[in-house]
Amino acid sequence: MTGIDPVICFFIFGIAAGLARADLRLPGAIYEFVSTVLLLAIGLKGGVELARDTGGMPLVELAGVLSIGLLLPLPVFAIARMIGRLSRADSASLAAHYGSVSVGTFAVVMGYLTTRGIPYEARAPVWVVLLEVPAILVGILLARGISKDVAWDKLARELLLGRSIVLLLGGLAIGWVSGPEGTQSIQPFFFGLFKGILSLFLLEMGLIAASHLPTLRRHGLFIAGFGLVMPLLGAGVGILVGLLLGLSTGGTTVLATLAASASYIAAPAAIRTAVPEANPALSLTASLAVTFPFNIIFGIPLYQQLAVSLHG
Amino acid sequence: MTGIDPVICFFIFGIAAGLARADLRLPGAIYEFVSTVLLLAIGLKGGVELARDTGGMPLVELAGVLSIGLLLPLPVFAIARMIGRLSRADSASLAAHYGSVSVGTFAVVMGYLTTRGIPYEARAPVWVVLLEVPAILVGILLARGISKDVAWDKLARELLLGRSIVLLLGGLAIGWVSGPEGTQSIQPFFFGLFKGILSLFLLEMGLIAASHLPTLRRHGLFIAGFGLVMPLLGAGVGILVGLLLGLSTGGTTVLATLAASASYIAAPAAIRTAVPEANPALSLTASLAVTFPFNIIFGIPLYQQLAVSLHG
Amino acid sequence: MTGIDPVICFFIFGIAAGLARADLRLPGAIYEFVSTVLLLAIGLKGGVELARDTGGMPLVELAGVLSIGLLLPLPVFAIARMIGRLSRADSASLAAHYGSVSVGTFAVVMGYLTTRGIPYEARAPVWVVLLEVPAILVGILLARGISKDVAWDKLARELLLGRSIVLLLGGLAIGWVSGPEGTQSIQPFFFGLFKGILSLFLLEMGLIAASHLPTLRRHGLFIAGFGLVMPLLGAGVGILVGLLLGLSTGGTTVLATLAASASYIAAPAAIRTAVPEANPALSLTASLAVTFPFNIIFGIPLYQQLAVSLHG
Amino acid sequence: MEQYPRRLLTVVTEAVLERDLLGELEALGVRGYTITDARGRGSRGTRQSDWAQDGNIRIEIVCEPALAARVAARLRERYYDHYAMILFMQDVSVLRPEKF
Amino acid sequence: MEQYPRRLLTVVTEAVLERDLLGELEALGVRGYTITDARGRGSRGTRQSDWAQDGNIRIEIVCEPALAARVAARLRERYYDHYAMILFMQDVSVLRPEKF
Amino acid sequence: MEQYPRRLLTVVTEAVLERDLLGELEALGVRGYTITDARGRGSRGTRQSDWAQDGNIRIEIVCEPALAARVAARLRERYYDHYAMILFMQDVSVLRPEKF
Ligand SMILES: Nc1ncnc2c1ncn2[C@@H]1O[C@H](COP(=O)(O)O)[C@@H](O)[C@H]1O
Ligand SMILES: Nc1ncnc2c1ncn2[C@@H]1O[C@H](COP(=O)(O)O)[C@@H](O)[C@H]1O
Ligand SMILES: Nc1ncnc2c1ncn2[C@@H]1O[C@H](COP(=O)(O)O)[C@@H](O)[C@H]1O
Ligand code: NA
Ligand code: NA
Ligand code: NA
Repeated sequence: MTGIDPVICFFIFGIAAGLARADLRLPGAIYEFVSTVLLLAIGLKGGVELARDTGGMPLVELAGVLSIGLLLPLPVFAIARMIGRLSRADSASLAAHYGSVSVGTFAVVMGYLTTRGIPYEARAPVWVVLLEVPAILVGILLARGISKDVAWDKLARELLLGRSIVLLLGGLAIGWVSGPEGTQSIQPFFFGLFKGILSLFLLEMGLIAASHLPTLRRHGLFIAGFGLVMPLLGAGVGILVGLLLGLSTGGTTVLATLAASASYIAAPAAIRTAVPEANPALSLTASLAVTFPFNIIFGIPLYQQLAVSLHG
Repeated sequence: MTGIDPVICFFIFGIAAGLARADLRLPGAIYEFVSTVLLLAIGLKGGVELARDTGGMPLVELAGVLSIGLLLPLPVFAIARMIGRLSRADSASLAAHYGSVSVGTFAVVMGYLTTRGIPYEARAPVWVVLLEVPAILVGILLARGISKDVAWDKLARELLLGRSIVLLLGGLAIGWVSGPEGTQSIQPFFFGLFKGILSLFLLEMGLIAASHLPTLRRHGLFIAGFGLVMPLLGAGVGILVGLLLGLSTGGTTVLATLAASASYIAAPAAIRTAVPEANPALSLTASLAVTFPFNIIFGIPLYQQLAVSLHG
Repeated sequence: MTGIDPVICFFIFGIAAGLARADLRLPGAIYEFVSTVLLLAIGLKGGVELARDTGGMPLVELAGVLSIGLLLPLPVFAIARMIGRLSRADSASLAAHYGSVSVGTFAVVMGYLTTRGIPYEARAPVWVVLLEVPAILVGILLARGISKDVAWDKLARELLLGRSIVLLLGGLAIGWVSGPEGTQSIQPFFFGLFKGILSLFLLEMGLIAASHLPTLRRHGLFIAGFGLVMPLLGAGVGILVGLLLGLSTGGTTVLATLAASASYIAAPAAIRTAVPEANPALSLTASLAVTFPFNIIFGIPLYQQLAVSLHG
Repeated sequence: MEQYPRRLLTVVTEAVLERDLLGELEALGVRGYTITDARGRGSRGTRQSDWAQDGNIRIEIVCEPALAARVAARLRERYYDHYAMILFMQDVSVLRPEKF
Repeated sequence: MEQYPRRLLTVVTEAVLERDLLGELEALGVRGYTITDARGRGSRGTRQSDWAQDGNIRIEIVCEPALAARVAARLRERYYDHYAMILFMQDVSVLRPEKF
Repeated sequence: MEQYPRRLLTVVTEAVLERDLLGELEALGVRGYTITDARGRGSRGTRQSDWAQDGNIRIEIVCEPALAARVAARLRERYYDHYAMILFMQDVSVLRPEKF
């Protein structure tokens, strides 16, 4: 029974409460608080570890990670367009969502590895930063072409100044500058409470995911299948790149999980304004109500097993 | 001086600040945050202890606890109707409030016993769940009769899916499934901060109670007397049932406190829509501005003493 | 590298994110939560220390501290009026802001001294309480004269019942009544998380300060110079009084920092309604966007050095 | 750009009624509404929003005048006696009459 | 169902004025109002609600036209010069004239 | 106290559009607006404000009738097809015509 992580239980609890239409709405401010603390904590943790570390990030790793964000959208788009017979806009939107990443999923895989004492590269939060934006730009490109209608520079600027990137980078910088001793006084808050705060976050995500499940029924089987198959494709790509880059088993698991994850905050907001004709319910339901639960419950252990056996 | 629990001081501070009309309004989102964490923590703690335990809850205990919720409203109703000469609706409303329970009071008695190292039955949060709803239904029955106007099934469903029950049960389930080791990573948040969070909660309750005190003046002495006598009646019943069920001294104290406590969240909301002609200020003032303070400041130590001496 | 305190980094991060117009607004409820916890924690800490202590506060110290609040506004007013050539209302407003204090700055100097193990008088939070209001009344007096238009008693009452004073005094009282052992159960929350919560607070203050920086450009060099010179004047006065009162080096640093700090909550609100013709952007920008950053980044270490060398 | 006349019905009432009221509106055929959280004061005293329990909501409904009158009548009949509630109506112009 | 004409006065102004304004309204004989938190922009710049200090409130008052005019005149006289504030008025219909 | 006629345009739409819409308004010459957070229901389903992502905003603009019509036309053209959005207009009286 020790196998069931309580944070996952909180997510399942949130889904159940949401589906039962329990009176359990949490005000938006709680979501903001909890997610802000999580993002800062993830960044800080990475930064503190980097301060211990001496080596930087090899350029080839930068290229490898970026290439996932730039290329993964293409097969996603093709599958949505050809097999799903979705409109160009909807396919591009899905490409953006699945090429990008979910920081919530990252927090869960971090917790998963830490609990089991499996080490991973300290710079992993940098991968999140690298992976969040490119796929969204590629998705918009797939929808619009190299159109002059799109204010690309403004768009890129807004994306790079999005909440999650800024909080992650801020945390990383502070952790790196202050180092392990400097941050000691703030560790009880940011590190000691991490899993507790993550529990609340996942409870909220469960409630939100549940509120998007009814859309699933409306959009039929394709979106469910899509939301289950795409993470496998992404994880495969992530593991491949991880092995090629010579990452640790833990790091390969993280990269696989990131590639498998789909954005449900940055991508929806950007696509909503840049590709308004795409149906937002479609991609959000797939990423939030199918792929997110799948990844944190079944995906992560699976990807870790794969990483271990392929690492051989 | 070590006798004065700081969490009680926070409550008194809140009352004082409220009465002085200090500029100390706390936004609703803070209340939601704090009460959500408390409810989850109470549930988790119970669940973790239950996971250690081997025995379940005896059926006779279930019946005993339920009977408090079903029967306690009757004398409350009678007293309000006959001695208080209140309308049928108002009497029924008071019966619902005083038959049901206050989770805030439960949190205080939990803290009280834990600080003093007095053990109590791990399943006590289940008693809260059992006691919250029945009295409310009985109260509505007393007001309406077995009327077809009342959508009983919808009502019961909504009550059972209320915030406190769902969070308590969710916490219980997660604590039970994950067990003492599994929850270790979330204990700093939910258990380590418990009394600090409870302090904030009681500060808010003090402010809220103070804002209801002016109504007291308007409704005269009866409501004040009622709010002081009913908890004694409830505590008596609770101690009796606790002794009959063979509960520990701690458990008897808890059950007495629960029976003595009056609902100020679930009951007001339900009665407001099901018995609209009842004056909501009357019952809320009694339960929130009289009984709640009385119980947490004077009642709990008293009930514990009684439990000890009667247990002997 | 251990020299850079992470909490200061959070402030700088907030300023940077704000200036870059990053998508990083935090809901007001978070600010309320974080600042409430900080104020209570500061009060509690003082109260707990006072409970350990046997001596009270000498009357001469009370007079000394009060005199700062009553007299410091005068040179500030004169400088604004004569050198800055500002209107009477604006000068009086600045006098109120700079004569009063900033609790955020106090929290930072507390953390600064604690981290370095430098002791200071336990009753320091009482100084904050003593310093907050008098200067504001003096400022209003400077603007209005002993006018009958001003409802002085109502005004003083409202100021003395302001959020920060009430929370500080409440914390002090609770800490003092409950003492070191009594508060043990709430220390993980209020003391263990202090610096983490302070980090979030400073992140928000950074964002808010950044949003007031554009006004700086509009109001030219005077306000920037004023915002940098006034804290030096205040610190000088604070050190002088500290030495005269025979405070410890740590206590002298605290008093200097308090005198150097400018109010950005109590004073703006009170001046806004009592001296409406004063330009609120002027004084808020000086105190929030110039003096606050200056004090927490450069001022505190400087004042501490001065206190040490003059103490010698 | 042509503008079409419709009626705007605004209701301010106890937050605790939200679920019930929305069911009521749906049953009456209302197809859209907008809700904001509010506080205020009236014949039943001051209602603060600090504690969800005590707050108000403000509901706006744009619709045909006849429907607005029907909704108003229903609310008056069912809720006026026992709940803090006010409602008022105004004429408004809309661009897409088929929506309301 | 008869409807009676009244006046709706809407005021948007600095949140910091709330306490004072409510006192003012009471003194003028206003018996009810509704408040929502707001943000916005006008001649005195942008006002955000992130920091309570900087936010706006939006007050609605339904009353007799004469009282609405009196309130508007008082607010103009006392607050217009120094505070971010706008106000506007509309005709509305109500069901229970005795309430307003 | 003289009152001057103006037009009040109210827009309820997706919170995610806030930044874009405010740019749009500025470009069209709107000098003031008031925003409140809202939730609601319409032809594009229910929109809750629990998750910022999903909420609505309610924008009020008091201005000359011609400008109100221009803003409405622009919003209709650019946003109606793809976004949850409604708008309606009313006549209002203001005291200081130069402000609007
Ligand atoms: N004259 C009024 N103008 C604006 N809002 C009002 C007025 N009267 C009452 N309200 C609002 O409606 C709610 C219920 O009113 P009542 O039923 O009179 O207590 C109050 O809490 C206010 O928010
Ligand atoms: N034309 C307008 N339409 C709607 N709201 C406005 C308008 N002008 C100003 N406001 C609101 O009124 C507040 C004060 O306006 P002002 O005094 O012009 O700065 C602003 O912060 C806005 O919320
Ligand atoms: N008839 C209506 N009355 C009031 N508000 C409405 C109405 N219809 C829609 N709304 C609001 O406008 C938003 C967008 O509407 P829609 O584009 O129809 O989904 C909804 O979420 C509601 O907040
Ligand atoms: Na991905
Ligand atoms: Na009870
Ligand atoms: Na000062």
